[in-house]
Amino acid sequence: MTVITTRGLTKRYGPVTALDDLSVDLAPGVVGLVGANGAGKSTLIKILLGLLPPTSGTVEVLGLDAVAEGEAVRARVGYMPEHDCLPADVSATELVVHMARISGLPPTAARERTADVLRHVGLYEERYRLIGGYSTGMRQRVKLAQALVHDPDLVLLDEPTNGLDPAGRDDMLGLVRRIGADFGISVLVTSHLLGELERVCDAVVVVDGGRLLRSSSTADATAQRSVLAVEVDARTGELAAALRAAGLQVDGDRVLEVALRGAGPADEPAYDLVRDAVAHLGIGLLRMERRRHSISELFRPAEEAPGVRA
Amino acid sequence: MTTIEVEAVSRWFGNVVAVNDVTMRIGPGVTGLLGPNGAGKSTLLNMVGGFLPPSTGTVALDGRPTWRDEQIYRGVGLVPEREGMYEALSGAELVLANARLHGLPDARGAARRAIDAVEMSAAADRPLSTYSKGMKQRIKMATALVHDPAVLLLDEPFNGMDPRQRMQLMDLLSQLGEQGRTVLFSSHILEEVEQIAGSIQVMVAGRHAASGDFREIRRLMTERPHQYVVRSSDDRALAAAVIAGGSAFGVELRADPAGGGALHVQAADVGRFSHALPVLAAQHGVRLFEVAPEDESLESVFAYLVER
Amino acid sequence: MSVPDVPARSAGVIHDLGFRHYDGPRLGRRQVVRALFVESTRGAYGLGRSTRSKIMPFLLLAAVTLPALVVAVVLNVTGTASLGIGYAAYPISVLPLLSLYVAGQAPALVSRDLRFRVVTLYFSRPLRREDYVRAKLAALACATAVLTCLPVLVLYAGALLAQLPFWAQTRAAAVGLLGCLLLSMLLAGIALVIAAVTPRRGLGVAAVITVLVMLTAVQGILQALGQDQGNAGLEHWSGLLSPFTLVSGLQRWAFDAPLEDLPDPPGALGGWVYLAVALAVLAGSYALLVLRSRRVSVS
Amino acid sequence: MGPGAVIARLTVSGLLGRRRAAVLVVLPLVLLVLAGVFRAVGGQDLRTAVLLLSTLGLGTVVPLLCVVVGTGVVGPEIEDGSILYLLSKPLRRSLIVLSKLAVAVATSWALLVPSVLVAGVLLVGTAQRLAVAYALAAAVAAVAYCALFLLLAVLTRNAVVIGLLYALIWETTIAGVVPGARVLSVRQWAYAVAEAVAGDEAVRQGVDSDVGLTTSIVLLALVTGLASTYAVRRLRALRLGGQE
Repeated sequence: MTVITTRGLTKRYGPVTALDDLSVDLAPGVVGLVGANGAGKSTLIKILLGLLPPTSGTVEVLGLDAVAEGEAVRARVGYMPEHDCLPADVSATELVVHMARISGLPPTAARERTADVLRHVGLYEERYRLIGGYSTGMRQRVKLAQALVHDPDLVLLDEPTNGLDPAGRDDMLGLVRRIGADFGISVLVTSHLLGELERVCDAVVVVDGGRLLRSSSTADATAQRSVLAVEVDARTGELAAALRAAGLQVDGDRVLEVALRGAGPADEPAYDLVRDAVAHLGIGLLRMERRRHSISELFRPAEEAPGVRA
Repeated sequence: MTTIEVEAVSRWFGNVVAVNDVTMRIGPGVTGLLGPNGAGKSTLLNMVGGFLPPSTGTVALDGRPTWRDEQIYRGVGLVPEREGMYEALSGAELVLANARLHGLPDARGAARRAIDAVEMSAAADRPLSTYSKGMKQRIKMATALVHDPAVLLLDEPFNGMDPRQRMQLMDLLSQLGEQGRTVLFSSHILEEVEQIAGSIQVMVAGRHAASGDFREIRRLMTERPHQYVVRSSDDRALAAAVIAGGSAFGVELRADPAGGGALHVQAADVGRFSHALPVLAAQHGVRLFEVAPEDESLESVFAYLVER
Repeated sequence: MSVPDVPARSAGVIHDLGFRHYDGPRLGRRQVVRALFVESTRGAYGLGRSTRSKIMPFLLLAAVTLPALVVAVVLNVTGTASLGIGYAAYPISVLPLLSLYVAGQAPALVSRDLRFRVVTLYFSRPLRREDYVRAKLAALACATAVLTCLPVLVLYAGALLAQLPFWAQTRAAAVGLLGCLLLSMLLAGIALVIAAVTPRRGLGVAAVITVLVMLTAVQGILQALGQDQGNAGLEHWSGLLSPFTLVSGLQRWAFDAPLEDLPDPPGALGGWVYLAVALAVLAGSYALLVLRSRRVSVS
Repeated sequence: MGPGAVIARLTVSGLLGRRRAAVLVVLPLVLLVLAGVFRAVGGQDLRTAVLLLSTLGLGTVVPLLCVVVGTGVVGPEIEDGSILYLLSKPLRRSLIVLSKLAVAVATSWALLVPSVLVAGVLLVGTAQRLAVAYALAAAVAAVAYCALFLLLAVLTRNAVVIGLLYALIWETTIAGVVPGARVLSVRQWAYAVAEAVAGDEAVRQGVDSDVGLTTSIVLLALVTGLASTYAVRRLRALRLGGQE
């Protein structure tokens, strides 16, 4: 059963093509929608919510036709906008209870679920203060809470980590992960801070200029590249020389990038060679990890990206 | 060549202390003002830019206090975080207006050069309201560069930009740094600062946590108790060896959410641990697949710097 | 020796605090609109919002009701035979305060949702745009009705306490209250249409006040001109220009309320024209608001 | 194009947004339409002309228009932060305030003076120099109002509401009740100017003021001067950013 299905979905604003013949099938779980600014992410979300009619093509959300049954879709979907959308002169509790009522929850259920969901997103006693005085991180949590309070089957999160510092970002990503895993709610999350999507999503849809670039599970998208990044605390040059002497191809200066043959971890000689060379030189191994083929390579201008573009 | 001098500066709003007794000198080149949200970066930048008086201490450019002295803007360019700009004008018109406000002899030429420097010549004639966030950011840079300032202050310039736009802005800042300008930008994302900032000033909760060359600070940080994650062919044996070796005071075997297991090591002294690990692994014939510090995030780095 | 099975004291239990799904009833469109209506009406008096937003509404409510209270008290103390001011004439006497109220609250109800883009949260829910408009219109109308009817009720209570003739007072008060309701709807419609045009609160207030003050000033001048020139047509038709005189005209025409110095719809037909204009203003403001809400893009 | 002209151009681009322009045009238009109606209905006599020009003209159209223009030349730029492009320049703050005041005065004169003049002529032709008297009074009042409301916009975010309270409540109801308040009302000073210019017949028909001409002129100049200087001082110390 797919959560979202689009066939030949196109959207044009006059000369500008926001979505160009997009056909995707998104399974339940956490799906990342990745694209540069202006790649068509927000347009797709508006069409999924039935707020924007596509120029052509069909779109189905939770088995409902988003164009014809927009209202029914919006009743079962939660939406967290990318931009700021919170009034300054009410408290978080007041706002989320109100939004729960607007999603059709009776008063008592609205109050109980609001208290519950605010706890889940990590807002405790600050929930009674006026939103005007909230930090960016707290505002993002309120936006997430209003998207979850009416127990939707699917939530659309538009760049939830925008403007957050690393700690805030890790919390938010943990939350997104929990929504997918523990709450049992499917998530479509958009972002252009790419490292985070690798940690959170089960699958990734990459769009650029409104066209589908690739749609695959995260594992494929970030298939570990055949390079081992090694960082030591001293005499890096000598280590590089030693590894080259042992027949490995090495480049990079502060962080060495050792080419791997791409075979399975069991019969890859490089691991032991590096380990023994470092031990032999008596230097400290600060870091050794396979450089994850991060999605950012997809975005580096074509000529620079080392042949990774799918 | 201008130096920004911040001497024992504090700034509070009511009883909220935004900046707490900060002293720093920022010379030519690219300096990153780093710190989590609410660390006081914007407040400090505003004081350097002359828009906020320090509650105590002095903020000066080459000895000249910045508060309430509009002549400093002959040598200072500002790139605000907020997006408010005269949306009815086109990019070219805004940059030209800024050039004329500076009373530059050849305003048109200066404006054209500034727009070329930020590679916005193509879209310069379209109204600002049709610009994307990245284009607005570059036009803001042009308005700050038009009078060839010695000091450039940027408040969270990378916020909300995607990798492509960010890479272009980073190259531009590096060039400006190489031209000998004093470029000071604030950011709360480690990756951005690491790649271009020669030196960084670190602020946490209003305090001046660290300063100096970025690698120095990285090295300073490695002497602290460190969380490490290790994946190997025989985690259990390695765990026993590491504990026996004495270079770590805590080891934990935890299952990975994505399957498989990992060794989480609480290293007492990273130096000794990083030297001991490969040796122990070799002795016990354990193949090391991955060795990585676990708490690299800015927050933990600064939390450590504050507790010190 | 078998261990005696310890009677199960209240077996401790750790509840699962995980995310609970909701399978209770989900209310329909009507209740959702009612919820938005109730919340907006309370909001128009700052209830459920910051204390700062409560000052202006309650200040105006007091300022509007105080004179009525004074009249009622004086009535009972001195025992004069008639009520100094007719029920129907009361709203006009506090015209600037009523205008200030709707000018202040219309932006708070509509411009606030535009400026902070809260509309995105509303329209990404199963709330129809016309339902949003209905709820907001009804909310401001009710909030204004409280402001206009309260003083009339105070006067009425005062009159009854002073044992003035019951039926005459009740009839006059009923006519007054009816006028207040119609006036509240007209003011709400006009104020919301203007406020919905701009997300800026300050400009919204200025625009609403400008329109209401100009309409009233122009009506007054035309009426004075009509009287001077003995041009009865101009004098009586001028009432169409301002919501206040529209209502008072209808009260005079339908119930010949004691409003001598206010325009009286001429002839039998005049009343129907006044009524038609009033209904046109209400329908027009509703249609314009729905049109505006259609054009509001989400995110 | 000198810095002053550039500031003016930027201010105009911020001021004449579509919606604000609509409000600005409506006000004088109403005055003209009404004058036309009066003329059509034969309201040629002096008394109704004075009634229209003083209550509707100077009493409503002038203050309302000046609130929108006076705050509009600086308020939006402070609110969205674009004032930074002016403040981060080696420009004397007085030049910024004076350029913006010039734009406000020019805009209000352009909208008010011709419409009051035409309305006056429509009503009573050139009798008693009434049209010129009120046009001049409107012009003088506009300068003081713009200076006051510009200062308000630099001082506070809800300058428009406070400006309206002054124009609509202080100068009408309170001034009506409390005679003393009339001395501090820009409108009364403007009436004094009109009284000086208009013919004696017009003065008997109500073109009068409770404040003498010289006092009015002095007070008008004083208010404009003080408001502008205080606006300069506040703009120099305008604080941007920090934990607001």
